[in-house]
Amino acid sequence: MADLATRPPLLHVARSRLRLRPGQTGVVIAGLVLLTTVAGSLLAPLVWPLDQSAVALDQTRLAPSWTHLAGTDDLGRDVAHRAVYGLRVSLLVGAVAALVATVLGGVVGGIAGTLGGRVDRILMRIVDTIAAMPHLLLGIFIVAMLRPSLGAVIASVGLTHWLSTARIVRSEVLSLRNRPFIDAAISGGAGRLRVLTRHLLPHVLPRLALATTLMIPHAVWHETALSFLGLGLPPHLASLGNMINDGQGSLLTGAWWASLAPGAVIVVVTFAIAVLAARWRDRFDPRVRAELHL
Amino acid sequence: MTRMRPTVRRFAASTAAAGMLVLAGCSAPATPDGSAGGTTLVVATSDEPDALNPVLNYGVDGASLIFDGLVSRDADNRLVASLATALPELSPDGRTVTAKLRDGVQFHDGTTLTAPDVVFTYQAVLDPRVDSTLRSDLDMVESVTAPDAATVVFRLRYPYAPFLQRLTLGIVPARLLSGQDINTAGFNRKPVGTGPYKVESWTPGDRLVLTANESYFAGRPKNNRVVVAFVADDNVRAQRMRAGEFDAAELPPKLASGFDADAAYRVQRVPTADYRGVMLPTGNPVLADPAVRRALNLAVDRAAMVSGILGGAGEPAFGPIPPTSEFTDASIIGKPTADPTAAGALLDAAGWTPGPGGIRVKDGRPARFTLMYPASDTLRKDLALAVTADAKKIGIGVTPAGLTWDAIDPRMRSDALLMGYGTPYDPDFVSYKLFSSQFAGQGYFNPGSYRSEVTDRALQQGRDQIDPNLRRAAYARFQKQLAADVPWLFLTYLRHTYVLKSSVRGVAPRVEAHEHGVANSLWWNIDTWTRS
Amino acid sequence: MTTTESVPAPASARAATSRPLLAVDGLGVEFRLRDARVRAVTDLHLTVRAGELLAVVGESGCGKSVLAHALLGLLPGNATTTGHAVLHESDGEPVDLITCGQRQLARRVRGRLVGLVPQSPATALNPVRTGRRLLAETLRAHGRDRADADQLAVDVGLDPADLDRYPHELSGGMAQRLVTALALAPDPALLIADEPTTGLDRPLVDHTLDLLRRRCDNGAAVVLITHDLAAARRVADTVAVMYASRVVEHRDTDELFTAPTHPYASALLDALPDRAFRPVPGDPPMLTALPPGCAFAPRCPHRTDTCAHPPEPTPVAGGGTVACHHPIRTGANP
Amino acid sequence: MTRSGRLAGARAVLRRRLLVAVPVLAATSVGMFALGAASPVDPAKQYAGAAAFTASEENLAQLRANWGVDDPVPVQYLRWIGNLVRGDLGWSTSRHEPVASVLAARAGWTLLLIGVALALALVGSLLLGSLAAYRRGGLFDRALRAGAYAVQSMPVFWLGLAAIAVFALALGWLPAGGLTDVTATGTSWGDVAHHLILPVGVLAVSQAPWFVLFVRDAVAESMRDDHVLAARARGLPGRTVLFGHALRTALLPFLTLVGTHLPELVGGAVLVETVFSLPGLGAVTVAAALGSDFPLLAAITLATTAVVLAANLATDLAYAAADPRVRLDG
Repeated sequence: MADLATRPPLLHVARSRLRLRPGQTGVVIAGLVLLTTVAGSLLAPLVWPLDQSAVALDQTRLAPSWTHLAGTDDLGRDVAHRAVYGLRVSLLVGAVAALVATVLGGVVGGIAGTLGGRVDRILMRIVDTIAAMPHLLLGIFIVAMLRPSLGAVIASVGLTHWLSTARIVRSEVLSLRNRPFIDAAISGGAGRLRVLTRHLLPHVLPRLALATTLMIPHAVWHETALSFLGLGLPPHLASLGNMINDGQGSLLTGAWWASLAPGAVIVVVTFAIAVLAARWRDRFDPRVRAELHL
Repeated sequence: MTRMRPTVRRFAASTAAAGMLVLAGCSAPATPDGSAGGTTLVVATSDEPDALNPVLNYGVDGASLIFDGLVSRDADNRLVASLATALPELSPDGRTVTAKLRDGVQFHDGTTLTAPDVVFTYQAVLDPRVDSTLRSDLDMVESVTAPDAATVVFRLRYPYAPFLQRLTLGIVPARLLSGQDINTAGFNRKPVGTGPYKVESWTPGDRLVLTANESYFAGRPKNNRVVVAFVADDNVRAQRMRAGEFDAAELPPKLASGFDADAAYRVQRVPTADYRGVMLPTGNPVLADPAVRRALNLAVDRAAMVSGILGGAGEPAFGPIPPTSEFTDASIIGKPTADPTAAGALLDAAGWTPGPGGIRVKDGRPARFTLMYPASDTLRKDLALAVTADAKKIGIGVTPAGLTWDAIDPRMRSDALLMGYGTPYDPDFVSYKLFSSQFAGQGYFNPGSYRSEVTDRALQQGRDQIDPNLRRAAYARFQKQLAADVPWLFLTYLRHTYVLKSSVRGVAPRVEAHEHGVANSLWWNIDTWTRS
Repeated sequence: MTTTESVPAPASARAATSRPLLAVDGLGVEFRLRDARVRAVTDLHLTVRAGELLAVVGESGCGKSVLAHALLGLLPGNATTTGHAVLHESDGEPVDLITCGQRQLARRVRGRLVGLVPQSPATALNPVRTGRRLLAETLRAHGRDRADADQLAVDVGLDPADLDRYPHELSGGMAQRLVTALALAPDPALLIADEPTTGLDRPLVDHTLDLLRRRCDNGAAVVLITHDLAAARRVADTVAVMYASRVVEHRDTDELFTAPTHPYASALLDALPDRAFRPVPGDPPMLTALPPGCAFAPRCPHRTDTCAHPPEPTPVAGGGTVACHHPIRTGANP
Repeated sequence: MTRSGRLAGARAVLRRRLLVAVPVLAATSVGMFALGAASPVDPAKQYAGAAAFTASEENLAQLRANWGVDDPVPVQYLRWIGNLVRGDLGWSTSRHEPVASVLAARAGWTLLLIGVALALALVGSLLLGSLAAYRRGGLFDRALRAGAYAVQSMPVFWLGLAAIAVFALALGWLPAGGLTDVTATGTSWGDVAHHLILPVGVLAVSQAPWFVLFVRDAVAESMRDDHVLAARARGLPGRTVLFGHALRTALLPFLTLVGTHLPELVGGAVLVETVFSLPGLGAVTVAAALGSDFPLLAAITLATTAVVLAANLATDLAYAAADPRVRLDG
C-alpha cells in the first residue's frame, strides 16, 4: 500500500491516456491542433524569421491572397506571419508568467500547508481577499505602477494568478501530512525543511506541473487583454493583443482581416486546450463514474 | 432628424422660418429651437480638457468658445482686438504693454468685465500656488496692473517681440475665483466667461453642452447650441459620424478618407504647424556624430510616410517652422523621397563601414541606437517603425521602444525620441525652448542637449527684435543651422483631418497648432456656422 | 426467449384468482461504462397479479433496484433495456413500460399506475422542501386535495406535525415513513417498495408491512424489494429470488420457504438466524464479469460441467419456476 | 431553527466577516501603496499631464510641494488612508477632479452594465443549462456545450469587435458605442437601453459559458439525484421536476460560483466598456493606468474589492437562506 501511495499520479495519467477509443477523435484533433500551432510558433524563428520592426508602406491593407494568407495590416505587414509570432510572444510571456505564479503559489501554499495553524489561517484569508479582487483591475494597477513593459506584464500575471496554485499546494500538503510515511519521516528525526523538500515536494510537483500548464492559457488571456488596452507589451511587438488592438482601427476602413487572424489563433488554441482539459476532467472526475446506480 | 433628406429638411426649415417671421411681428421672441438660426451643432473630438479654466491651460491660444482674451486671431491667424478695443500698443522700449478694455462686456452671469478681472487672470497664472503650467510662458511678465477699470498695463522684465500673441489667454471673472483654491475650484467644471457660448452642462467622458450667449459682445452666435462630444476612440468616433450623430468630427486621416466618396460629407484636411520628428540626442555616442544624423536625414522616405501612414494628409517636414509661416525658409527643403545612396556615401566618408548583420561599424562601435515613442500614440509608433525600416537600409540599426512618458523621461538624454510640437503663431514660441542651449537637458524642452552658438544667437535675435524683417533674417539663419546640425529628424507636418456634413456652412479652416481639441480646432468660429 | 408463455407463474393461494396486472417478459438491462459493460438484469420473467404482494429478495448488488428503476423508466442514459413489461390497467390500454417512452411514463404511468418507495429515504427527499410541501405538490399533480396530506401521514404512522420539518430534521424512520406516504399519495395500482423497512425499528417494520399487505388486500399490487427474508415471508404471496441479475427461483412464499429448489435459495435460507445461521459461502460475482453459465456455479456445492451453460427457468412441481441444472428435489432434503 | 435564530446567526457571520475583511483590506492597501511608492512614476508630472511638456523644473517642483509628494512614504500612506477613512478618496491626477466624483459619475453605469449582463447571463444559463441537462447527450446539449466552449475561448474584446462589425457596421441595427444619442438633451432610458444592447449582450454572452456549463453539469448530476428520481417516480410533471427539484438543489452551489465569478465579470466589463466607449469605470481605469494615476486606480481597485467581498457575503447569506441545512455559525 505504501508503495502505491508514493507513486506519482501523473504516471497513471500518462499510461491511461495513451489508450485511445473511438469517442476521442475530438481530443485527438484538439491535441494535434495544439501541438502544431504551439510547435510551429516556437520553431518559427528557424523557418520563417520575422523582423519585428519591418514595415512595407507600399503594401498596406492588402486583402488576403496567396502571397498574404491573412492579408496585410496598416503598415503593410503580413498578418499571418505576425499572428504566428504573436502566438509565440504571447505563449512565452504566458509560460514565464505561469511559472512565476506557480512558484509564488507553491511557496505560499507550501508554507501554509506545512506550518498550518495561525500562519495557515492568515495566509488563506489573504488569498481569499486577493481572490475577490478583479484580476484584470489588479493587473492593470500593477502594470500602471511598474510602467507597461514585458517585465510588468509578467509580474502582473504572476501576482494575480498564484492563488489557485497556493490552494492546490496547500490542500495537497495537508493531505500528505496525514500520510504514514510523512509521520515516519518526522519521527525519524527529519527536519521540517527536509521533510518538505525530500518528501512533500516530489508528490506535489506533478500537480504543480499540471497546474502550470493549465494556467498558460489564462496567462495568455491576461497578457492579451492588457496589450489590447494599451497596457501590455510595446505596441510594435507582434503580440496577439497588440494585433487585435491594431486591427480594431482597420475594421472600420474595411480591413476586417487584420484582427481576424490573431483572434482566431487565440480562439483555436484556447478551444483546443479547453477540449483537452474537459476530457481530462471527465476522466478523473469520480462523479462521472458514479453514474451507475446499482 | 439627422437622417432627414435635404429637401425635406429645407422645407421644414423654411416653414419654421416663415412662422418665426409672423410670430416675431406680433409677440415676444419665440423659443428659438427649431428655427433657422436655432440649430444645435454637434462636434466630436478625442481631446477632453482637464478643466475648463484658461488659468489651468484651457484654450490658452484663444478660440475657446467660452472665454475671450484681450486679443484673438482671424481666419489667417492674424491678431485682432477682442476684449481690448484695439490691438494693444508696445512701448518703445518694448517693456510696457497697455490695453484698453471694451465697454460693457458682460460675463455669462451678467456681471461686467473690468480691468481687475484681467489682472486677476494673469496674476493667477503667475501665482506659484496655482498649478498652472503656463507660468513659464509668461516668464517675462514683471507685473500686471489696472490703473483704472478699463485699462490694463503689463510691465515686462525684458523686451519680448511676440508678447501680444500671449494676450489670447481667456479672462476669468475675479469675483468667482478670488480667495479660492483655483486648482480644485468648482469653477473648473462649470465656468463663467465672456465668450460666445455659456456652459450648460459638462459630463466628463461624454459631452460638453454649450448654449449661445445671447448678449455676446461680438454678436449673438448664429446657432443655438453646440454639443462637443468626447469620444476617445477613433473608430467609435468614425462610426458615430457615419451614423449621422455629428456635424463635424476630427478623425485620423485613414478613417476620414472613408468619407471622401460620400456626397453627404465633406472632408477637410487642414494645414497645420503640427510636426512630427525624431529628437536625436547628442548624448548618444552614435548619434553624436553629425554624419549619422545627416545620413538619417537623407535616408528617411518622407513621401512614403505621408502617403502610407498619413493617407496623404500631410507634408514632408524639414524644419520646425511650417511652410505656411511667413518666417519659413525655403532653402532648407530637401528631397521628399529617400536618398539611400547619398546617405551611404556620407557614412562611408565618415568612416562608418559595413559590419556584421548589415550594421555599419566605426571604431568597433556598431551604428545602433534606440528610438523611443509614446506607446499610446499609434501615429508615432508607425512613424518610428518607418524610420527604423529606412535606417536599416543604410546600415543603421534602430531598436524601437514603446514606453510611457515617465519611462521616456529619464532616457531622453541618450535615446532618440519621436516627438511632436509646433505652433503657427510665432517661431519663438516652441523653438526657443526646444533648440536654445539655455534649455539643454531641461525636461522636454531641449532633452537632447543640442548646443549651437549660431542657433542660440539667431533665436535670441528673433525674440529681441521688433522689426519683422530682422526677425525673418534671424529665423532664416536659425533654420539653416538646424538643417546643417540635424538635432532633430523632421519627418512630416500633419494635416488635421475633419469630416463635416455637407450641409454645414461657415467653416473657415485656418492653420492649426499641435494642441487642438474643444478649443482651437476647425470649429474655432463655430458661432458663425449654420446648416443649409 | 421463446419460453415465455410456457413458464407458469407460482400459483399463490391468496391471489390465485385475480387477473395479471404486470407481466415482465424477458427484461434485460445493460449499462455501458467507459471500459466495461454491466448486465444488471438478465432475461427476467415475472408476473404480478392485482392483489398480489411479490417480494423480490437477494443480496445487495444483484439487480433488484435496477429492476425497480427499469419499470419506471428512470434508468440513466448509459443503460439499454430489452424485453417487455406490460401493465394491464383495469380501464384502459395495456402499457409496455419498457417501450412506451418517457412521455407516456411521465403522463400516465409514474405515480398513478406504478408508485415507488425509493431506497435510502435520507437522500430521496428534496433537502430544501418540507414534507408537507412535497406531499401537497404530489397530491396536486394527481388531482387530489392537498388536505389529504395529514391523513396520509397518519396512515404511514407519521405525526402530521412532523410534515412541517425539513428532511434533515427528520429521523431515518420518519423519513422512511414520509417517502412511503409520498408514494401512496397518487394511490398507484402497482407499488414498488424498495427496501421500505430499512432503518425502522420492529414495531414500525410491522406497521409498514401491514400497510403494504392491506393495499394488496384492497386489490392493489405491491412489489416488495428487500433483503429481509423474514419480512418477505411475513407478507408476500410470492417470492422471486434474484442472483447476479437473474431470477433464479420464483415461487409461492410458503413453498419456497419450506422447500427451496435452487441451491442459492436454499443457501440464503440457511443463512437465516432462526435456521442454520450459516452465511452463503464465497462472494457474489461482479456484474461486470459474469461467468458464461450459471452465475452461482462457483459457489454451488452441486455444480457439474453442465453448469457452464446458462440454465433456463423451468417449471417446478406445485407452481413457480427455477433456473438450475441441478434443482434440489422436494423431499430429498427433509 | 427559528427564523429569528437564523437572523441572529446572519448578524454574527456579518460581524465575523467584517472583523476579518477590514484588516486584510488594510493590509492590501499597504501593499498597493508600497507598490505605488516604489513606482518610478513622478506624480507631479502626472498632475501636469500633457502640459508637463512645456512646464519648467521649478514649475514641477512647485507642483510637488503642493501635493506633498516629497514627504516620507509612511507619512504619505497615513495621510492617504486617513483621508480614505474620512471619505476623502483623494484627487485624480489623470482626471483632474476628486476621485469621489469620478466614482460617483461613472460607477453607476458600470454597475448597470454588470448588473444587467449578470442577470441576463444567469437567466439564460439557467434556462439553457437546465434544458441541455434534461436531454443530456442530445443534439441541443451537444450544440450548447460546443458553443459554450467556443465562446469561452474568445477574448471578450474580440467578441465585442466582432459584434460591432456585424451588428453595427454590416447590418446597422445597433449603435457601435456611446451611451446616449449625442444630441439628446437628457438621459432617456430608452436611448440608453438601445445603446446598451450590444455591450450588455457581449458581456453576458462572454460570461455565460461558465454558468451554462456549470448549470448543465450540476442539473445533469442533480437529475440523477435520488430525490429527483423520486420526484419523477411520483409522476410530477417534467417542468416541476426540472425547475422545482433538479435546478433548485443545483442552484445552491451555483450561488457560490456566481460570487466567486464576480471579479471575472468586472474584468470583462472593463474590456467591454473600452470596446464600446462607455463612460463607465473601465475607460477611466485604463486612462488612469496610462497616466499612472495612483489615487484613482487604488480607489477603484479597493472599491471593487469591497463590493465583491460584500457580494460574496450576500451570496453566502443567500445560500444559507435558501438551504435549510446550512447553519449560520460561520
